[in-house]
Amino acid sequence: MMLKNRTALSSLLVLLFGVVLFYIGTDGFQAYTAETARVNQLMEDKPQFPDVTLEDNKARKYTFSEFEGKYVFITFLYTACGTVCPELEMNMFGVYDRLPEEYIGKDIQFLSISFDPDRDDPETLDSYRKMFKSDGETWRMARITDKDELNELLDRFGVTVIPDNNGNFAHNSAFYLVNPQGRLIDVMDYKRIEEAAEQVTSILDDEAGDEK
Amino acid sequence: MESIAGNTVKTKAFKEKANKILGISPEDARLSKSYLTVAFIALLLGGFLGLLQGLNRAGMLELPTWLNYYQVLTAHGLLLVVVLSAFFTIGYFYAGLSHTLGGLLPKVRKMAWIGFWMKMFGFVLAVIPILMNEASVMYTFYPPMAASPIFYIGLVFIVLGIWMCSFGAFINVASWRKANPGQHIPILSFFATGVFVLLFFGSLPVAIEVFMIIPWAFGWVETINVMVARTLFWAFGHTLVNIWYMTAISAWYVIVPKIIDGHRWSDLLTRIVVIALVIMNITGGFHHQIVDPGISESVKYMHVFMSLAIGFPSLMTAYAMFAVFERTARKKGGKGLIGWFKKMPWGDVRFLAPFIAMAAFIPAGAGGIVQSTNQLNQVVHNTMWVVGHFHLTLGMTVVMTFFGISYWLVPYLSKRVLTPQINKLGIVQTIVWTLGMVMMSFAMHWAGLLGSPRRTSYTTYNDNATALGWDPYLFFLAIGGTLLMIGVLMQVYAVFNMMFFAPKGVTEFPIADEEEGAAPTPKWTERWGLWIVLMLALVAMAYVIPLVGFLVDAPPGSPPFKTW
Amino acid sequence: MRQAQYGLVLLVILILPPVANLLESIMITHMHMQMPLLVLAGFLIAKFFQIKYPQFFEKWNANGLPGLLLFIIITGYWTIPRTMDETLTMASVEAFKFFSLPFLAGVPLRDSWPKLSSFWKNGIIIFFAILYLGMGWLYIWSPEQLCNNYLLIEQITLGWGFLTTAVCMVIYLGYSYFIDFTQYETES
Amino acid sequence: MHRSEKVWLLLSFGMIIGFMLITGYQAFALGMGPPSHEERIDPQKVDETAPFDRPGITKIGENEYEVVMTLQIFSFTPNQIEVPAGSTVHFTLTSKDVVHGFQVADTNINAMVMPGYVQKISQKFEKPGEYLVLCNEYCGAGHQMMATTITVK
Repeated sequence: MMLKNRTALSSLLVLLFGVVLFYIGTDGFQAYTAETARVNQLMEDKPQFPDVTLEDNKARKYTFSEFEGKYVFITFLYTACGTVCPELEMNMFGVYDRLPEEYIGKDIQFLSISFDPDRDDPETLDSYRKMFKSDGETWRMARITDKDELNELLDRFGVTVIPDNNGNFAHNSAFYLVNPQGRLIDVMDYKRIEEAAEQVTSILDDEAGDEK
Repeated sequence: MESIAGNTVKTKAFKEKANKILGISPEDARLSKSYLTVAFIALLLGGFLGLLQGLNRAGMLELPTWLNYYQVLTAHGLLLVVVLSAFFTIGYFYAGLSHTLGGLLPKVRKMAWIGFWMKMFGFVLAVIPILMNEASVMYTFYPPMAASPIFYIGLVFIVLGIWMCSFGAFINVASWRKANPGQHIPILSFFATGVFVLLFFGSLPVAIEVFMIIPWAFGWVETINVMVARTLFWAFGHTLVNIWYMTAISAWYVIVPKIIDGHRWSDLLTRIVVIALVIMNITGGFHHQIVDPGISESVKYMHVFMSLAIGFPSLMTAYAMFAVFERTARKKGGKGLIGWFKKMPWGDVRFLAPFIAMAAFIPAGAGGIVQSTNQLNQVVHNTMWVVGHFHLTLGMTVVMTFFGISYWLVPYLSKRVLTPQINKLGIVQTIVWTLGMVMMSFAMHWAGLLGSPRRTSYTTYNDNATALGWDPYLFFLAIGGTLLMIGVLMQVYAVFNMMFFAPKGVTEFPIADEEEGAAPTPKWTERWGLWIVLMLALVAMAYVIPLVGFLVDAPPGSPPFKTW
Repeated sequence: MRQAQYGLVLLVILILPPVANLLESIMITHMHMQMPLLVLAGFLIAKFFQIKYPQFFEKWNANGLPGLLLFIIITGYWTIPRTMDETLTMASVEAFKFFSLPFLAGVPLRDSWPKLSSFWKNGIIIFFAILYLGMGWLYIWSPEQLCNNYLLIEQITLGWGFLTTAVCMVIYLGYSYFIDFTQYETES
Repeated sequence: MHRSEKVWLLLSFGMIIGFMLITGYQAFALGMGPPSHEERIDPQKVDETAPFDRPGITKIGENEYEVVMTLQIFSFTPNQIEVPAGSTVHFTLTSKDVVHGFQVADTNINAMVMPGYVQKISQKFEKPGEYLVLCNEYCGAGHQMMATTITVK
């Protein structure tokens, strides 16, 4: 009798350990993939966009402070990408298209950043942007030529980029929203265009309301 | 309990006695004799074609247009690597099954005959297009080179015939196990089980490959995935040669100790070697693809390990063999470290041939280990070195063991005896063969190191200085080849003499006993299902990575080409 | 005791950085080679603990179920995509892997296995076969990349690895269902 | 088990592990791994696909050359290659039809060239001379004619 209780007790302990382990390992049953965990972490940390030098599709060079005072809607891509990036940019256009026109360019800036600066020179970026009806002004495409700066940014925003052996990259994709103070405030699923557009609109509406 | 155990011992003893007096049943003997006959005719034809090639390669013989070098090479490979080896292996193991399991079941005998005719039919189908120069694609038939569809259909029948024989063997072994609960499968049948398991599972990938090729060769499908086909081929191609090797070592472990009047090596370790070879064999084939594109370096490295792992049971075998020699010689009064050397029956071809075969496996195995490592493979891949290597392993280690077996197996089957004259002929044959092979394979290894490619008819590449530098070695190759042809003639003569003309008499099937007082072998060695599952798991582990890569990330396929 | 030494040597070899990096560089070898080998190392090392602390196992793992449960929890934990990802980026998670798989999965498995009835033994194989079929399905047909540190093609490869492993388990189950070992292995 | 057997098994095991270590060290630490490029290409559109639309040799740096080469029955394109001694040549290869081999005698260049795949291999040519390039995978009736040379000056 005693024995049976003991094994029951140890089973219970093991089970308890399991629950704790899974709880810790998945941030309280929230994040089963590193990607969700990463997004959750980002929302908590709200990292500052580092002061990197961008070179855009018109070969203009400026730092990120160029956009101070505006929300910045960001995606990360490389133009040679045949899989996710075109979809990502199409969806970005979807968001761009759904936002009330008065905010565009004034309260919010669209920015696509390439993490393949060797191949994505301003010329390439300029022809690439046209495929997604980007005007090159309120929605710019830019590269970061300094590799250290680029890595700093990718690291801070949790963008993983692994080159494969064929000149392509595996990378995670999302919409990133940076507030006027340069802090990352939201990471959104790039497949849910409507949701992202509504989210951004409501943020911009609030902001506009405050000003009035 | 005891009385029952005593009873089985008694029936076993009775069966053994009956076997000794009556020998193998005439039906079983006819089956094995037919297989051996085909094997040695294939040796004769294949050997002759080999000679033609050797002479041509050395620039000493121009082949007629209606029988070109590549036709000859395709037929040579098929005859010797597939027909000779498969027919000998099946004939030998079926005789072994019949002898150690108390006769073949009538059903199994029928299956073996059906298998025999399927293989013959398939072989004829495959040879016709080769003779018509419609299938000069080599034994490896890499797509997108496309032979006549008939060639592939022939291969399908050969594979089906082999499966028939495999299933026959499984049925016979299973029925014996049911009738003899609690006993280990006799060691020779244990080897046979391993060999047939590998024959079945090893030929599965090539069967899949051929089923991919046939509709494409007919033109019903436009393109084929060349890397998938190639990978499937090597999953089979290397397993096949290891199966022949395993057949040879069965004779080393089981037969040779009896011939030198000794005992078998530890039964448990022998069975572990068989199990290890079965589990690890199929994954070893990938080292043929070390310099292929499309596979990452780390995957290749993993495969180097899988290939080298097969070396481990082989090294165990080497120890076991020399230990048996030493132990036997000591019993006979041999002294010192190499005292065993003097006490061996060197004048007995049944010992001499397999012994030299074993000795040849030392450099052959070492060459194999060298070749399956990344960087060294890159030096010798597809050069004459490789040809030298497999003539040393197959032509010497395996085939010479087969020759040694034939000097007792053929008389045993035909109820005749090995006469002193034939024994002497055999000794001379062994020496001729050894000289020929040593010369030829040495020349091949060396020419290969210098860069001479394999599977290439005589050429000086426009009198290129480098290519001209290979010629002296190729000349040696031709001399070796000529000696080998003499050896083939002697061997074939000996076999048919023993089969039809030697004096009648009783020949023993030499199976060595275990050392007295040997510890009983644990029962788990008999869990064949488990070994097969482990083998499958390892195969899955090894082949899932490259195959998924080739299939999911496939480039557009290739249409068929006839480039000859 | 010799077994335990072999296990320890195996564990040390697996922890060596070049070996660990090589095995972790391919997703499928990470999960289907390194992790099982770690469990195997623990399985061998278990002898040491069994000899040293027999009462502990006798007391707390009398019927083998707690050990089995622990084994399932640990191996299950390491099939979560996130855990694999994090071993590559966080040293602490990697250290936990090298500790948990041998000592919290391998050791209890060794102690539990002989104590379990064939019902439980087959049950666990069935459980893993189903789990692996599910994992295979998830990895092959999931539209999303589940791991940030591995390419999508590697994820698909791992999926097929899960499926083939599951198939092997099913074959084994069939084999042990249809073939009665006792028929061959015990003297009648 | 005899003591001698244990010693032998240990030696055998040690030898295999030794081979693995050397191979691994050479492949991963010294970068001497076998040619394993993984890029894919449509084997029926080689002529239209960059860089094979313009096979040839280009200088890409101090003593560094890139050779873009197609293999087809029974020739290599480009056919004549000349580089100064001491230069490193990076070959980018693909096949337009069947399986070919790319071997340069007296060097360690040896690679399979499969249709549908781009293969890459590099070699530093130290000694001047004429190097024999040949196809070492049987590719048809004219296989023995498939050769060219690399001249190192």
